[in-house]
Formats: sequence, structure tokens, C-alpha cells
Amino acid sequence: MITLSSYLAISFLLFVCGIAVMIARKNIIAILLGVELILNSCAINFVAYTRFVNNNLDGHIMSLFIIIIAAAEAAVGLAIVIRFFQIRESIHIDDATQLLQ
Amino acid sequence: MFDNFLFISSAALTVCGALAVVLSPNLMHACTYLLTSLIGVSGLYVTLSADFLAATQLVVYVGGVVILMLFAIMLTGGNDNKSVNKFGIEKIAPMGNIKTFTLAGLSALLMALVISKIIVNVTKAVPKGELPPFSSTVEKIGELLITDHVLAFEISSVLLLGALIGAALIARPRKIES
Amino acid sequence: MNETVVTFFSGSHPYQVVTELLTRYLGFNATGLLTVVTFFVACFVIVNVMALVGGLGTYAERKISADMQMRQGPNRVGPFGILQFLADGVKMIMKEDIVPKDSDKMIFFIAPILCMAGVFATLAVLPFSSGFTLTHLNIGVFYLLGVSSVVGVGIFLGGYSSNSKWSMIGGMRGASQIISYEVPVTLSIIAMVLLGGGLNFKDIVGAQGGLPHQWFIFHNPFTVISFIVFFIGALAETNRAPFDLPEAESELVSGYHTEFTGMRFAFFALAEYVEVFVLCGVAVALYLGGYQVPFELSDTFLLHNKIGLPLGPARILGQLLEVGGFVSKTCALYYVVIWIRWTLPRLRVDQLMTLCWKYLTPIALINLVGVAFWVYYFDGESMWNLIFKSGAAAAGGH
Amino acid sequence: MEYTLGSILPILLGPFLAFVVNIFIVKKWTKLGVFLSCFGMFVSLFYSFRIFKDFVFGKYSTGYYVHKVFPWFDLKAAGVSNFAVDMGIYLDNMSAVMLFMVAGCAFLIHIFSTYYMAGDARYGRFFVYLSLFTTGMLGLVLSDNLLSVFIFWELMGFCSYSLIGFYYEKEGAGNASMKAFMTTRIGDVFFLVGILAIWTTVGSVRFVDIYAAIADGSFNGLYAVGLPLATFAALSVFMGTIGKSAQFPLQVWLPDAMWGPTPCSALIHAATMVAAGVYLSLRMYPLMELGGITTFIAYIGAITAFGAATIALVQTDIKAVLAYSTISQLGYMVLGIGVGAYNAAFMHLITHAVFKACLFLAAGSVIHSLHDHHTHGHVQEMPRMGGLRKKMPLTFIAMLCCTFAIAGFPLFSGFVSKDRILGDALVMATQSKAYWIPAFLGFTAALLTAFYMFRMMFLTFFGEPRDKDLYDHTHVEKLSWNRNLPLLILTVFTLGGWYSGHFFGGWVKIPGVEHKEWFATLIEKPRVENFKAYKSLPFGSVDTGADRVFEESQFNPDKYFTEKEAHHVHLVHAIGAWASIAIALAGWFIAFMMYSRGAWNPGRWVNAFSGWYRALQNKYYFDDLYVKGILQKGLLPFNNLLSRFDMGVFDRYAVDGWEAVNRFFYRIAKWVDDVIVDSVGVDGTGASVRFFNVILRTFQNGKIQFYFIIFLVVMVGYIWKLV
Amino acid sequence: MSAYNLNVYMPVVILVAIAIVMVVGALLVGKLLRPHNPTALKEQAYECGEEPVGSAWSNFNVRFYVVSLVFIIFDVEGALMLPVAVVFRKFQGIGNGAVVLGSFLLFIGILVSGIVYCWRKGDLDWVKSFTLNSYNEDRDQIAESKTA
Repeated sequence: MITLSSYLAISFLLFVCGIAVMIARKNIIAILLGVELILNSCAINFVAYTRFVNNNLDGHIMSLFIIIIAAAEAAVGLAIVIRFFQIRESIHIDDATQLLQ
Repeated sequence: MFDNFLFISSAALTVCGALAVVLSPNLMHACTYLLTSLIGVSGLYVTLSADFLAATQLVVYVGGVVILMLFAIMLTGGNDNKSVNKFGIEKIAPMGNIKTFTLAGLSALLMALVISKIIVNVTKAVPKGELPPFSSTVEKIGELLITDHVLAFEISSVLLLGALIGAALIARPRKIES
Repeated sequence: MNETVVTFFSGSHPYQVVTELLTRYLGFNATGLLTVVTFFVACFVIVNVMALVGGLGTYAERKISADMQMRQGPNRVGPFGILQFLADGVKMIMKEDIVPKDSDKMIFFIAPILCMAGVFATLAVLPFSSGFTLTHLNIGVFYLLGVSSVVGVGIFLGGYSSNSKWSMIGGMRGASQIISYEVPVTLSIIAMVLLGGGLNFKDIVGAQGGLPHQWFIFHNPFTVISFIVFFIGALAETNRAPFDLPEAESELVSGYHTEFTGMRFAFFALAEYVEVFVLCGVAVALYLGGYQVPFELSDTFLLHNKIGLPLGPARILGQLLEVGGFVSKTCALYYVVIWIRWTLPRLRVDQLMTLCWKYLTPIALINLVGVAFWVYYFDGESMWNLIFKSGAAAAGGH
Repeated sequence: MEYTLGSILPILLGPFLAFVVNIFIVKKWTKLGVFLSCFGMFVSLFYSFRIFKDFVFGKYSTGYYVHKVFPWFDLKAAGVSNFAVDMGIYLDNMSAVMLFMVAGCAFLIHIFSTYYMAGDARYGRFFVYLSLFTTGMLGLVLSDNLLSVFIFWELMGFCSYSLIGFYYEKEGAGNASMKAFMTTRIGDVFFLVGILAIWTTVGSVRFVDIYAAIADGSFNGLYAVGLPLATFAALSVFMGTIGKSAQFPLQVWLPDAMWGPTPCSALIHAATMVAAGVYLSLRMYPLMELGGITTFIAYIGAITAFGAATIALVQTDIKAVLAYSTISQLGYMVLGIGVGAYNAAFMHLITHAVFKACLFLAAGSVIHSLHDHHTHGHVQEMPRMGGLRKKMPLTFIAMLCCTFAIAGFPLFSGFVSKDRILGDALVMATQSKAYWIPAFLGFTAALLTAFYMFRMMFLTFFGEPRDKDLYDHTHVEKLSWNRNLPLLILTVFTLGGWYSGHFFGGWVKIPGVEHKEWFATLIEKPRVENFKAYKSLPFGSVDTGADRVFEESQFNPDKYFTEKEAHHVHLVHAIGAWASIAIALAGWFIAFMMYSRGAWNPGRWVNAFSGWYRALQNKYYFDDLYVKGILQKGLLPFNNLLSRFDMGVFDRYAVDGWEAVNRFFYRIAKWVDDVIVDSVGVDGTGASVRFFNVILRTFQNGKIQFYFIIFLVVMVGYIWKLV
Repeated sequence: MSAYNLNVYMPVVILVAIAIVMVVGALLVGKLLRPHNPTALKEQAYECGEEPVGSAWSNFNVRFYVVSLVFIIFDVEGALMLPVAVVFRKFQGIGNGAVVLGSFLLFIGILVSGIVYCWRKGDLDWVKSFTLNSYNEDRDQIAESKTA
């Protein structure tokens, strides 16, 4: 029996995994992977709720925009990482403690 | 029958992929596992009858974001120094160490406690409804995008424009004025 | 409605009889089981056909190139050497499986699977005919785009995993080429979706007709250019010459599959050949009328009521005619692809990117806008219709 | 009646879109940008001609108007009751004529500018301003309420600022632009006050609502600052006109406006900026009538007309003569409003726009071809011209026709309109003694107008060239589409017949041709009682106008008079007409004797009236009055007073006293500081800071993940509390 | 259960399964048939017979990234435009084509300005004017500013 809670559980697991990745990793790109996981878990929640609770498509639109924002975020975030790497020769998160250079 | 199979397999793919991302010590492998997790999410969308979203997930995430990540890994992974990991500075640190994993585990536990509480409360509140029949969403999404959400539609293009220009500006090697 | 090969068969009498019999003997409702079985059989048939297509593709490639170069080509195994690909297959499976020591073993294993899975999954929506298509998904074209983008990841990972510089460069090139050329292809597809009014292949093909003037390629001046853009993009997406930079043998040894031997290499090759076929099929479905047969000869009503065939054979015959139409057009395009390979020299990598971003993408964008305007101004009428109408008006109509 | 938005909005959008696009492209693709501007103007002209044709010569009767409204903002939802502002489009015969005039003149000026400005460093930018300027005027004409009128009004103010200061390297241009901006601003403030006064009474600022309110008597019995509210509002709105149309006390900015390039002077002086003020007064005429300020208006107009004409007598700069003649003619229009010659005033607005645009363009043509090889500048001084009619015959013809028109020679447009204003002024004078002075000033100004205009003609085009070098370097005019064509087209429309319907006056009738006084027939005072049953239509709807077909007005000047009165009026009009002709001829004759024949020596007159002459040359000392009088004597001493108070009183007592008090406390504080603060406080603080530093430094470590954990913990706490 | 259900996705799953089974199966079957005698030389990466120097997993040029960046933006744009393209004719049918066309064109226009920007800035040129030199200069300058 597939219910709302099963989807919530999956998105929950995804979310927790994302958080764990974000804290455990010291590699900036790996942290971005965690962000993607978290965004996906949110998107699943939106779609699941819209499917089970009010059955219109607003959640789909919301998820669509989450995907768009995730793409934009990945593009800009990775650009920053690459730039950081060019300057510092490192993608260690603890090297990125200062805003200036 | 098939619904359940699809759901279970996608869920397994998603969760296993996510767990593998957490546990994998190799960045490239983690990225591959993320790929499987994302494909699993796409399957979940299908079971939620969000077929358009599923395809978008495939196109944008699998075809776009993951490739972007892979490229970024390759662009930052170059260091001929043998004393370090393939993709980082120190052997262990970039993918975490015992301390960070402990911290992560604790935080995850904390979140798990809270969110499980939320989920329990929510599932109590929401009536257990049957899944409504499967239907196509493309046209409906199209209509919504140009009627109710037209502003968001247009503004998203501005967002993308900003992302494009910003990211290109950042990634472009340039001279820094001293 | 979402139609599948199962819905096509489930309307027929024998299928219902079998369902009833099975239900009676097995003791539970056998509809689901039969659905699975039918799907499985259909998938199996199509996969095998595709494997055959891949094999024959290599044969055709060699034979046609031989023709163009005034040689004989394969001619020992079987009549005209037509069984050459079987011999090749046997050889492949007998070859030693070498995994480089420094390679990333896990990804080395996964990469061919990603390529194969991505390509095979596209077969699910390839519209062979109105009934014999595995499934007419509502998101047909978009699904196809999404699934085929997995191939790019597969190629990149394949190039990465072998830890060889040639492979790595090939993989990077392959991935960036595939994603770059996906842009004009997507834009061209959006233009066609605009005309067809749906992502479903059934809608898009249904909006066309059997005769050339009803095809979308000749719908208006923009679509002709759109087709050319799509075709060039498809060539590049499948790494076909003149865009075979990822596997450029004179520069990169063999590109991203340098280190793959035996069956692993075979799967990459098979995936490539099948993908070429699939993209030719998509081009046919989007632009060249798809499975439409001229004068609606495949119409069950026509075959059943006018010609007098029994209903079942009439449906089957109609579908077979459609499949014939589709496959013949696709094979013609396939021939063009091979022809191009042996005619044009390979591009340089900067030329490749310039062609994509500075020519094809702007052209595709302008095309998209043009098609949108055409649909807006002429209410989606094709230019032939407009000409016929104005001709009729000039000839004294109202 | 099928006026959808699609047929009205292009009028506004043509120049506006050209402006928007030009902002981005004109620097790089100047030619394309200029073409776009001209094309946008053409679109505007095309659509306004369509409306003109339909409204004025078409099937639509006189009382017809189109009114389309859309909500702009509505504060009802925010709890402010009854505060909703609508924007809309209002079209009637007057705006149809006005639109066609504005679009036509502006289009021709655009074309001329491609000749005049070509080669200028800021060629493209000029067109950007020009487009926006025209947009402002067209928008003002299309507006249906005072608020949007005000918006476009200010838009024009800004554009005029930019255009007058176009050559901002020159100091004079910068000052002139600021002067224009600040002077008109004074009027604008009053105008805004007027709008608010109307809004508080009517609850709306739409013309139709105001008319309805006037008809309903909503203004009766209300007072503001001691005046009846209608008077107050009318005066305030009229102050806007005074500022914008350069009437008597605020006329100082307009002569300086000639610092801008000549085509923009043509635009400001003819079709757009100054016309806006008169147009506003015409629109608000019922309010002025209700407020009873018509006599005041007549006086203002007459004084302006006369005063400016006298100043123009002594100007030597060709553009300055034209600038003062503009003020003078605007004075006539305002005089027309004051004496109730509604459609004559409006007609004069139109005819003046046409011949003044033509005059300025012709002056531009003259100036542009006179190139001083020593200073590398263009020559505007009339004493250096002379005999130019051989060098530039086409310009000469255009300018001559315009001069005939402005001087009020028969058969030309100025005669038709100005004569009617003067005739009506005379009629009013016979009825009320108060109007004798305006009428007299008006007639005198007509004499002066004829004189100074012919003086300008004689000095410029006739006689021998006074600066031989300049003359020889001037090229003979060649026919070119963007130089002469706009001039000649405008010249054709200086004929009076276009406006009066009688090409040869009333005397010669061409058999078989119906002489129709379309202007007098179609333009009439808003009849406020018609608007009582007003109902606005939603924006974008197709206006059928079925509920608004009003009674047809036939031109019948006798309608409002008894037969005896009508006889009297006719008699007075006839006298006025003959007097005008005589006066125009007299003006020509004096100028001819002075400047062509040289029989009468102007120098003698100068000597005889040397005091007046100096006064005239100094523009009646108005600039001095404003600068030295008001600014230096009034505001500056006030400023000084304030500063003296600041230095003398405040500094000496407050500041110094405070210092003494402080010095006392300082002694005490020093002891406390030394003993308590330093040893305990400072050292102790340092220690505590060092202590907290250790703690805080661990938190502020720049590590994102650490922050993230903190964030998580806090969030978890919140959620735990909430759920 | 209606015919209108998730079964339409069954072929996808089956096909993917077949693909995986095919690869795995062929490798397993091959294991029985083919020879297996690895040597060190064989297991080395083939680099034209030379001994490989260093790992292949090295730092690559940024231009790959910029291309994929532009791509992902267009990818998302395509994903957003498709549903609008689908309903275009429907809205055209009920007389609202102009509105859809307008928003469609605005959407495209905004993104085109982005690609025009990239074009003008040279991000789409494969062979860029900036190369290793400017990159190194960049680094040197930063190093200097750090030491200073």
C-alpha cells in the first residue's frame, strides 16, 4: 500500500543523507552533492503532497522551479568552486574561511 | 502490482544511492551514486503520476547537473602530487574523517528525531486517501505556466540569465586588479 | 489515452480468449500476468531486432564504404558476407577481457551499462507503428531526450574510468559534444512540438500525413532548416562522422573506449549503432511523417470493409504496412548517415563547438521563433494548404 | 464606433518603443536608431491621422468621445476607502485635432532633425530625447485625467531640461536648462495643488468626472484659503498653464530655451511643451468659467502678448525674435480663453503650432547654412545676415508665408485665428468695460507683431549682405528631402483656408464647393451637463458609444444671442477684422520704411526712447528682478539671517556655555577616570574581552559546516517547540 | 484498474533490465569462454606504447565547464518551454495565441540576451584569447598580494 507516509519517509531519508553529506564531507563538490539530495527530498515532498492532499498541480510547478533553481545553483556554485580552486589550488572546505580571496 | 514494484524499486534506488553518497570514500563514485539516486527520484515522480517532472528530472539532473558536477570534479581534480588523494589535498580529509562522520551522524540523528516527529504528526492529520487515477500532466503544466504562474515562468528566465552570466563571469579566468 | 502494444493486442479476440483460459486454469486474474508477458515478449523482439540492426549496421557501413571506395568489402562469411557481423560477435565474445590496473573498476563496469540502458530505454517510445510501438508515453519526445542524456554520462564515465589520457580526452570531448549538440536538437524538437501540439509521438505523427507535402519537414520554410539542424545535431550526438571526435582514431587512438576490449567494446559499439537508428527514427517521426502510409492504406477500416480482409489480419497488415513505412524511411536516413561518414572529413574540435554554438543554436532559436510566428499567423496551416487555398480562391472559389 | 486599443495605443507606443529601443542601440547603430525614431513617429502620425479623419471628417458627431479606463491602483483592499485611481484614454474632437497636429509637426521636425543634427557628436541621443518628448505630449493629449496629465507634463519637463541643456558644454545651455526646469516647476507645484483641490472635492481627477461635478454643482459653497474652491482650483491649475506656457510672471524661461538645438526649439515652442499649458486650460475651461477667473486670464494673456511683442522689437538674434513671438502668441491664446473665444483660442494653438514650427525650422535652415569660418560656429545674429533670399529661396518662401501668417495677413492662418480672438475680445469690451484694456493691448500687440516679424524678414532676407565674407561662404540651397520638404509641407498649411474652410476669406465663393467651417463646428466648449450621465467603459472593451450620441452641434455663432445681439456681434467682428487687416498692413509698412527703404531711421527712435530701449533689451528687468530681487534680496538675506543666528546666538551662548559646563565636569570626570575607570574598567574590560574572544573565536571560524551545524541545532530547537 | 495506469512504463523497466542483464550476462558467459592471462604490460593503460606518466585524472581546461554551463541553462529553458509549446495551439484555438506567443518570445528573448553576452565575452570561443599565460599571471598576482 503506497501512502503519503511512504513518500515522506523516502524524502526524509534523502534529507538526512543530504545533511550527513553536508557535514561529513570536507570536499566542496561533495557538499554540493549533499545540497542536491536535500533539494530533491523537498521536491518529492511537494509532489507527494499535491498528489495525495489536494490533487492539483501546484506542487508540480513548485518542484519544477526547485529543479530550475537547483540547476542554477549547481551552475553558480560549481563556478565558484572552480574559481576557488584556480586561486587556492584546493577544494578543501576549511580553506574557504575568508570571504576576501 | 506493477505500481508497487515500480515504487519499491525506485525507492530502493533512491535511498541506496543516497546512502552510498554518504558512505562512498571516492568523489567520482559518490557522483555516480548521486546519479542513481536521481534516477530513482525520477521513478518516484512517475509513481506520483508526475510524468513531466520525471522527464525534467532526467533531462536537467542526469543530463545537466550531474555532467556539470563531473566536469567540475575533473576541472578541480588535477594534482600530480602523489601524496594526496586523486581529488583533494589530503588523503582522507576531503571525503571526511571519523570526527566529521561522528558529527554528521549526530546531526542526522537529531534531524531524524525531529522530522520523524513531524511526519508522525502530519500523517495523523492527513486523511489516508487513495491514489487518484494516473493522468498526464504536460498540458496542465503548460496551461498553468502561462496562466497562473506566468510571472514565475518569466522570472525563472531572468534567474537563468543571472545564473548564466554570473557563473560565466566567475568561472572565466581573468586578471585581478591589485 | 496512453496506448501501448498491450492495448493494441488486448482488443483482439485471441488475446481475450487466452486471458480467459489462463484465468480459469491459474485461478487468479491473469490480465496483469499477460500484460507483463506481452510486454516482455515485445521488448525482447525489439531488442533482438535492434541487436540485429546494430550488427547489420556494421555490415552496411563496411559494405557501403567499400562501394564508395570501389572495393569489395566483407564477402566471405555467408552470401555477400552478410553474416560477417555474427562472426565479429563470436570473435568479440572470445576476446580476453582486459581491465587496466589503474582503472576505476566499478565505473569501468558501470559505463557500458549506462550506455546500453540509456539507448535501450529510448526504444520504448520509438514509434514503429500506431499499434506496435511499445508504449506511447505522454511525454514521449521529452522522455527520449532525458533517457538519451544518460548515454553522455556513460561515455564520460567510460573515458574517465580507464585512467588513460586518450580515453579521458575522448570522454571529455564526447560529453561536451553531446551536451552541446543537445541544445539545437532540443530547440528543433520544441519547434516540432509546437506544430504537433503534443509530446506524444502519436500526436506528432498523427498531425502529419502519408504524402510528402503532409510531412512536417515541408510544413513551412522554417521546418526544412529545422530538419537540417536536427539531423546535424543527431549526427553529433551519436558521435558519427564528421563529428566522431571522441573516438578520433588519428588523434586519440580510439577515444573513450580505447581501454575497453571484447564485449565491453562491443556494447559501446552496439549502443552507438542503435542510437543512430533511434535518432534516425526520431527524425522520421518528427519530420518525415513517421509511420504514416500514403493514402491511408494502413487504415483498418479500409482493409476490413473495402478490401474485405478479416478484422484481425486487417489490423495486423495495417500495422505491418506502417512498420514498413517507418523502417524504410529510417533506413534511408541511416544510409545518408553512412554516406556522410565516408564523404565528409572530420571537424576540428574548435570548429565543432563553433558550429554548434555560433551557427546551429542561433539558427535553431530563430527557427523556433519563426515556427511560433507561423503557427500564430497562419493558424498552423502548412504552406501547401495555403497555396492550395489561395489557388482555389484564384480559380474562382470564394 | 470601433476604437479598440489597437488603434489608439500605437500613437503612444510608436515613439515610446522607439525611445526604449534607442536607449540601447543608438550609440552603436545611430542610423538605425534615427530611422526607428522617425518610423515610430510615422506610426504615430498614421494612427492619429486615422483618428483625426474619423472624428473630424468622419461619421462621428461632435459630442462624441471615447473613454477607456483601466484601474491603476486601488487602495480599497488596503483599507483606504474610496481611493482608487484609474488611468485611461480620452478621445474627443479636440484631442483628435491636437493629436494630428502634434504627431504631424513632430514627425516633420524629426525629419528636419536628420538634416540639422547630422554630424553632431550626440546625433543619436538627440533623437532619444525627441522621441520621449513627443511621447510625453501625445500621452498628455490622450490622458483622461489630471493625474496622468501631470505625469506626462513632468515627463516633458524633464525632456525639455535635457534638450535645452543638450549642448551642456556651453555654460549658457546648462543654466538655461536649469532655469526652464525650475521656473516651470513653480507652476507645476500650483498645478499639483489644484489637482489635489479638485480631488478632495470631486473624488476623482478625470475630466469627465470633473465636468459632471461642475454640472452637479459639487463645487458650490466650498471654500479654500478664503477663496471659493472653484476659484482656488481654477487659479492653481491656471498657474500650471502660466508656468508651462510661459505667461506673464513666469515667462522668463522660454527665451532661454533657444539654447537647445533649433529643431528642439521648434518642438518646444510649437507643438509640444508650451501647447500643453494652453491645452490644459482649454480642457479645464468649465472650471475656469465656474471659478470666475476669465477676466484675470484675459489680463494675463493680454499683458503677455503685449510685453513679449515689445521685447521682440529690439532683439537681434533670429531665434530670440521667434522665441518672444511665441510668448506673444501664447498670450493671444490665453487672451482667447479669457474672453471666451474657446475654439478661436484652440484654433490659434493649432495654426500657431504649424507656422511657428515652420518658422523655427526655417530659422534652423538659415542658421545651419551660415557657418562662420573664424569662430567655427553657426551665426544667429540678424545684423550679419541680409540678402539671403537669393541663396536660399525655398527657405525664404516658407518663412515669408509664415510671417504673413503670424502677422495676420488675410488668406493666411494667423489671420483666421487671431482675428477671431481679437474680435471676441472686442465684443467682450463692448459689453464690459474691464475688457477694454486686454482688447487694446491685443490690437497693439498685433501691430507690433507685424512690425517685428517683417523687421526680421527684411534684416534676414532682403537688402544687401552685411557680412560679405559670411555671405560668400554660404552655399546656395539645394532641394533636399529632409531640409526643405518639412518646411514646404508646413508652409502649405499656413494657408488659412485649411482651418476656416474659406480659402479666399468669406468674400469669394467658389461655386459648387461647400464651405464648411469644420473647426468652429466641431470644437466647442465641453457642455458639462452632457456628462451627468457619464459611464466609463472598462479598458480594452470595444466602445460602441451607443449611449453617448449627443445632440449635433451646428456652427451657429448666433445661437447664444438674440437677433439684436447677433447683429451687434457681427458688426463688432467685422470692425475687428478690418482693424486687424489695417494693423497688419501698418506693421508691414513701418518695417518696410525702416529696414527696407531706410527712409525712417530706427536709431532715432532708439535715441528718443532710450530708457524704454534699455528696458526692452533687458527684458523689462525680469531676470534681474528674479535674481537680484527675489533671490538675492529675499532668499539670500533670509539665509544669511539664519546663518547669523546660528553663529551669533547658538554658537556663542549655547555652544560656548555648554563648553564651560563641560569643563567643570571634566575635572570631576578626570579623577573618576584615572582612579576607577582606568584601573578597574579598562584593564578589566580587556581581560573580559580576551576571555570572550577565546570563546567567540571558536564560533566565528569561517567554517561553513560549523555554521551549518549551529543552524541545524537552532532549527531543530524551533521545530521541536513548534510541532 | 483502468488501462490508463502505470503499466505504460513497464517496457521502460523491462528494457533497462534487459540492457543490464545483457551486459552482465555477456561478461559472465564470456568468462567461461575467453582466455584470461593478464600481464603487467597488458594491464597498463595504452598510451601509444609509451609508459604512462602520471595519472590521467588531471586538471582540465575551464572551457569544458563553460560549455556545459551554457548547456544546462538551455536545458532548463527547453524543459520550461516544452509544456508551453504543447499548449500553444490549444490557446491559439481559443484566440489567446498572442498572449502565449508574447510570453514565449519574452522568455526566449531574455535567455538569448544571456547567450549574446557569453558570445560577446568570448565564452563560446573554444580557442580563447586567455590561455595559460593570463591564468598564471593571475596566480602570480595573487601570490604577490598574499605575500605583500
